[in-house]
Amino acid sequence: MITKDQIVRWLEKTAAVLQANKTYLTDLDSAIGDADHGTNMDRGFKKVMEKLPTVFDNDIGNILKTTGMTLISSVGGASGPLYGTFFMRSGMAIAAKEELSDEDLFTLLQAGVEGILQRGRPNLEDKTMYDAWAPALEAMQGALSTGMGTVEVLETAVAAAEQGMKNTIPLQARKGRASYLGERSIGHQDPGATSSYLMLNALLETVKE
Amino acid sequence: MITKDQIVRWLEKTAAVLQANKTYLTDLDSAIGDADHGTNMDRGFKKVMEKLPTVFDNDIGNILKTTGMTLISSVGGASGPLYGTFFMRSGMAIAAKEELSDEDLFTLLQAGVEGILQRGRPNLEDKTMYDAWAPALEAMQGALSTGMGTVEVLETAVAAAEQGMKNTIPLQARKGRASYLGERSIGHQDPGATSSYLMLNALLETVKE
Amino acid sequence: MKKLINDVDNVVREQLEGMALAHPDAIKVNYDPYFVVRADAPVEGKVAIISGGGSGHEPMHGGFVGMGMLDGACPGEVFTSPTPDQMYECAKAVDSGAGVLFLVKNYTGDVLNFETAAELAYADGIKVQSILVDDDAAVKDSLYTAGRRGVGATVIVEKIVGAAAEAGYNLGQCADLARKVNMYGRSIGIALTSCTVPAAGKPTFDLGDGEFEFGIGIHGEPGRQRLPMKSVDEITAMMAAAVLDDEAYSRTVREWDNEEGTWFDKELTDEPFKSGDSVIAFVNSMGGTPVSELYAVYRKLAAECEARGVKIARNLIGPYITSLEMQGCSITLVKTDDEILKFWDAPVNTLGLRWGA
Amino acid sequence: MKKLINDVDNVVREQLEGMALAHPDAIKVNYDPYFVVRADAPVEGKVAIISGGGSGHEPMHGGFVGMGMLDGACPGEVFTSPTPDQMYECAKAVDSGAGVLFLVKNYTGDVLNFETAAELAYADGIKVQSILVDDDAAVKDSLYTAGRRGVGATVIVEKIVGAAAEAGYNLGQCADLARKVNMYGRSIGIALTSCTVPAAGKPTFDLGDGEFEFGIGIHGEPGRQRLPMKSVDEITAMMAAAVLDDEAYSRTVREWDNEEGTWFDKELTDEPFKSGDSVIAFVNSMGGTPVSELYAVYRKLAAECEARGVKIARNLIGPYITSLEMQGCSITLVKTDDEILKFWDAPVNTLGLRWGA
Ligand SMILES: Nc1ncnc2c1ncn2[C@@H]1O[C@H](COP(=O)(O)OP(=O)(O)O)[C@@H](O)[C@H]1O
Ligand SMILES: Nc1ncnc2c1ncn2[C@@H]1O[C@H](COP(=O)(O)OP(=O)(O)O)[C@@H](O)[C@H]1O
Ligand SMILES: [Mg+2]
Ligand SMILES: [Mg+2]
Ligand SMILES: [Mg+2]
Ligand SMILES: [Mg+2]
Repeated sequence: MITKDQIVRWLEKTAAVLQANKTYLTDLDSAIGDADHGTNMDRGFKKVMEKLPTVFDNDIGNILKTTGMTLISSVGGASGPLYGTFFMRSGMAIAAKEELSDEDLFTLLQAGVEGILQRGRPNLEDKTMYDAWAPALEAMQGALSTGMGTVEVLETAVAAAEQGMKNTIPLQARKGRASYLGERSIGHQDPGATSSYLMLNALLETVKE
Repeated sequence: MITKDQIVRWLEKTAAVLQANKTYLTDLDSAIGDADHGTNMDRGFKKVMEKLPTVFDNDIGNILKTTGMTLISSVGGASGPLYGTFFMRSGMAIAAKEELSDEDLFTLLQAGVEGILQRGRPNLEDKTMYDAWAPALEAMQGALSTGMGTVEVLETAVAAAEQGMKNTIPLQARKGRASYLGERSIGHQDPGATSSYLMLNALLETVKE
Repeated sequence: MKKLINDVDNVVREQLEGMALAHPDAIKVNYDPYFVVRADAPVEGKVAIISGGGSGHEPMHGGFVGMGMLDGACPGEVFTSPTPDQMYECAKAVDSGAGVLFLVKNYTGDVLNFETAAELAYADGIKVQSILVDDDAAVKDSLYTAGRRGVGATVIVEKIVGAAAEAGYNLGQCADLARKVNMYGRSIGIALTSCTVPAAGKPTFDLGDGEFEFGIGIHGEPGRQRLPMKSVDEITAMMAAAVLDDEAYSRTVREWDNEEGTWFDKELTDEPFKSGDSVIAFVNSMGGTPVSELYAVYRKLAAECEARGVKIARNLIGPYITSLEMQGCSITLVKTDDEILKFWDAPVNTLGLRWGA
Repeated sequence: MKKLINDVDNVVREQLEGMALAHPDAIKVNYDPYFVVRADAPVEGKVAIISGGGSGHEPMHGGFVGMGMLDGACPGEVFTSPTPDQMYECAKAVDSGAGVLFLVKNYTGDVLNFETAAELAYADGIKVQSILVDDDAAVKDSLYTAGRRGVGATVIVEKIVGAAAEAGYNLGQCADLARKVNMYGRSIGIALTSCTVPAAGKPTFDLGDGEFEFGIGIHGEPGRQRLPMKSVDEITAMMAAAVLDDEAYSRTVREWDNEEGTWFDKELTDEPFKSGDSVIAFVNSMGGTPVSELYAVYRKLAAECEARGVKIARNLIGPYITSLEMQGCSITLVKTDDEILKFWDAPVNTLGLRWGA
């Protein structure tokens, strides 16, 4: 069971982690993009933190949708609509809930990733954030079917996301700004895959607390 | 007596001297102007050399007027109209002559300087080419009245022009581009006074040959 | 970094304030969120044309708002796509009921944000269509990249479609014309220097005194190749070849189906230029290159076109789609026909482009 | 030095060739000697307006040739005054019998060459007058210098007098109006970077990353003061003060007496701006500064004018009188009255300035 309180703390932890990793993410984006991914994500989640208190009393679905709306209207760039859609769709998927079962949590994440897919149309190994999410969802689904507890399920998912993120290093980008670099994009870790991993890891840590 | 041939050789020598001193004059102009006086004068006298053969058969007045016209239409900047007027007026002053007495030579130069005065309105010590010509004319007039020969008369004039040129060094410019520098123009020799001295000296050397 | 700015965080805002102060008769500026609309918006019965993108490309897009061109422009932070709420609010401000056409430069950020905006506007009952501009011949394939970037043709598309909207074209006709003009256009850009994004504080890339970048975009990014510096004739010949001799280019674009309320895919192929074509030739400064040098580029470009039997019917020469103070230029050629020429010649009255009015 | 040029010796020529190729409907270019005239010159019954000066200030002056502005422009080498034969031949090409007005920027070279040209034209039976533009408030006195340089006000004078000539003003009326507009105008310029004259091959001066030049001319020369870099608000406040708070300025100018065929001296005094004045505010880029930054300058300038009770009636913002690729800007304020405003608003159709046509 995941409470509304935990969801709020997840968002808070994500904001803190993205702020702490702002320069790291921007540096990753300098190598194969336009050096703004850290700034973009930090700006967006700062806004989310401003908005959060106003929707605190609403249900989880509503909180996540507000998060999505806020990201969409403050991040810009490619990651703004992608993460924005992620949270909008995840909020819609578990609308009106005040707490979540492990299956709900999976539904939530899956719907979010579905949103990324529809918006950005990434394929596996295009060197995007999807390369972190796709293995994470698959691992989570497997873990759920074996009857693990919430923490274990998420640990499995985070480990897969981390591996997916690292797997982006040797890839040549085929989506987003990095794709214009052609072969020069090889050898660098994708910034969006990295922020996605950080976000999922923040969820695990929240649940472990 | 100065022959038409000598006048032609004077112009040729001037062209050669200005070419040889192109960088020197431009360097002087870098310090207090816009670094083009040498280029300007060299461009102008190159054109004069091209034109000269076409007027070779004309009288001295005509040759000088053509020189003036050519300078005017090829030099530009401040020195173009000033030297152009100098030669136009000097040509007009001794119109139709095929050879010149020493008095004619004085008349010629005086009319030329008169042209510079009318065009540029320099005052003495404004730090311009006039600071070379004014003492030269005065010295020449004095020398003529003592009955010296052509070479001596010109030697006196050239010495005065050289002194006048050097006297521009401590002056603060009040005319032309250098005047915008205010006190920063002090300590530099005026490029136009320098080219004027070189021109008069070329006349002396021609006569001495 | 030396720029005429105050705090780097307020650069876009203060520049918009200056524009608003200077041109109250021409434009209205909205600050929360940022967008610029013509002073007389919404124009009754007219399809509204909206574009937008990162700032730093001035006069594009804010300078193209006005009679005969854009109804609204959405400026993002410098070189960063604007957000959907800007486009959505802008659409609400300019729509007169005849619908809104989004002209979107093909960068993932711009594309995704405009898509969200289109959905929001549609959900609000606004008729909306969205056309991509993707003309940068420096990008060779669309299979392994995000596709050709939108560069110089944007200006031409905005001018021509703006005139058509003014002349009473409906939304579908405007969209069809925009798609056609884009498919008729190709561009290539070069840089002699980098530019400096205010928030970054240092030049985006370093370029030696004897080098230039060939095949750049418009965001101060390095280009396809770094080459030893050449004469304007040599550089222009290379650029002209990259555009005039470019092969057919195919890709899939997403467009909005206003009946169904969904996105659908469309296969498009741009045909190469051929002898007998008539073109609009657009020689553009990246910002820091003076217009005098653009004329030297035009001189050689005209010769290269003539050598291939391509006739320059119209031209546009100056800084219209820039990358801050970057030195360099781009060439855009757009094939023309009677419809295109008519709307090119039609009056336009904006801060950045004006004739016949 | 990196520029879009071929041989440094042919820079001006090739740029003129490009202009001629690009705009055969608007202008005609003469190559020996260099001058640019409107395609429909001479215009029957109209006073012809001619200006000229060194190249490198584009679009001025060639870009201001056309209906409602100049009839002819004489480009010199880069930053070097043109020669009298250019001006004289140009005068012959544009004179329709109504006479020719020379608009001359106050630099010794320009002044002397235009004087010679006026004499040549007069000798040929052309009615001619000549008016100096000397608006650079960075130059304090006229007694110990060659007087204030002609800078930004040149553009405003050319526009307004061009419109008056189009409206049928005779030669004397055009000259009087030109003199008045010049006397109503003051300018000040700043530079963030130097520019590079092609023939010189290296920057004219070096400026540290933390410095700017205050009180520059338009030939890439250093200014009155070198100062530590400041914010746009601080820089604009200094510039605004240099113009708005400048004292009365007196000098003697030479004008041509067309009856007598001689030059005569004229004493002129420009009065300071005062509360209640209405002005045209012109914020100009020296070339390399993007128009977006000019809006930040305008924003502060508007506040400075308002603080002094000076009303901005019209404005012009962009690169109009430049120094090659120099980064920096200038501010020009010209007091207006009904006559000036009427001719400012009148249609103009040139490559560099266009409205109402
Ligand atoms: N089409 C796409 N689908 C999924 N993710 C994408 C796509 N394009 C880009 N991304 C992700 O977005 C990240 C870049 O985000 P960001 O730097 O904030 O935006 P921008 O590229 O517009 O500057 C990339 O690292 C990549 O993970
Ligand atoms: N008003 C003037 N009267 C006489 N000589 C002048 C005047 N103004 C400038 N000069 C002379 O012209 C010289 C500069 O010539 P030059 O460099 O060729 O022209 P510019 O200053 O236009 O670049 C100065 O050194 C000075 O001797
Ligand atoms: Mg990025
Ligand atoms: Mg000089
Ligand atoms: Mg970005
Ligand atoms: Mg000069």
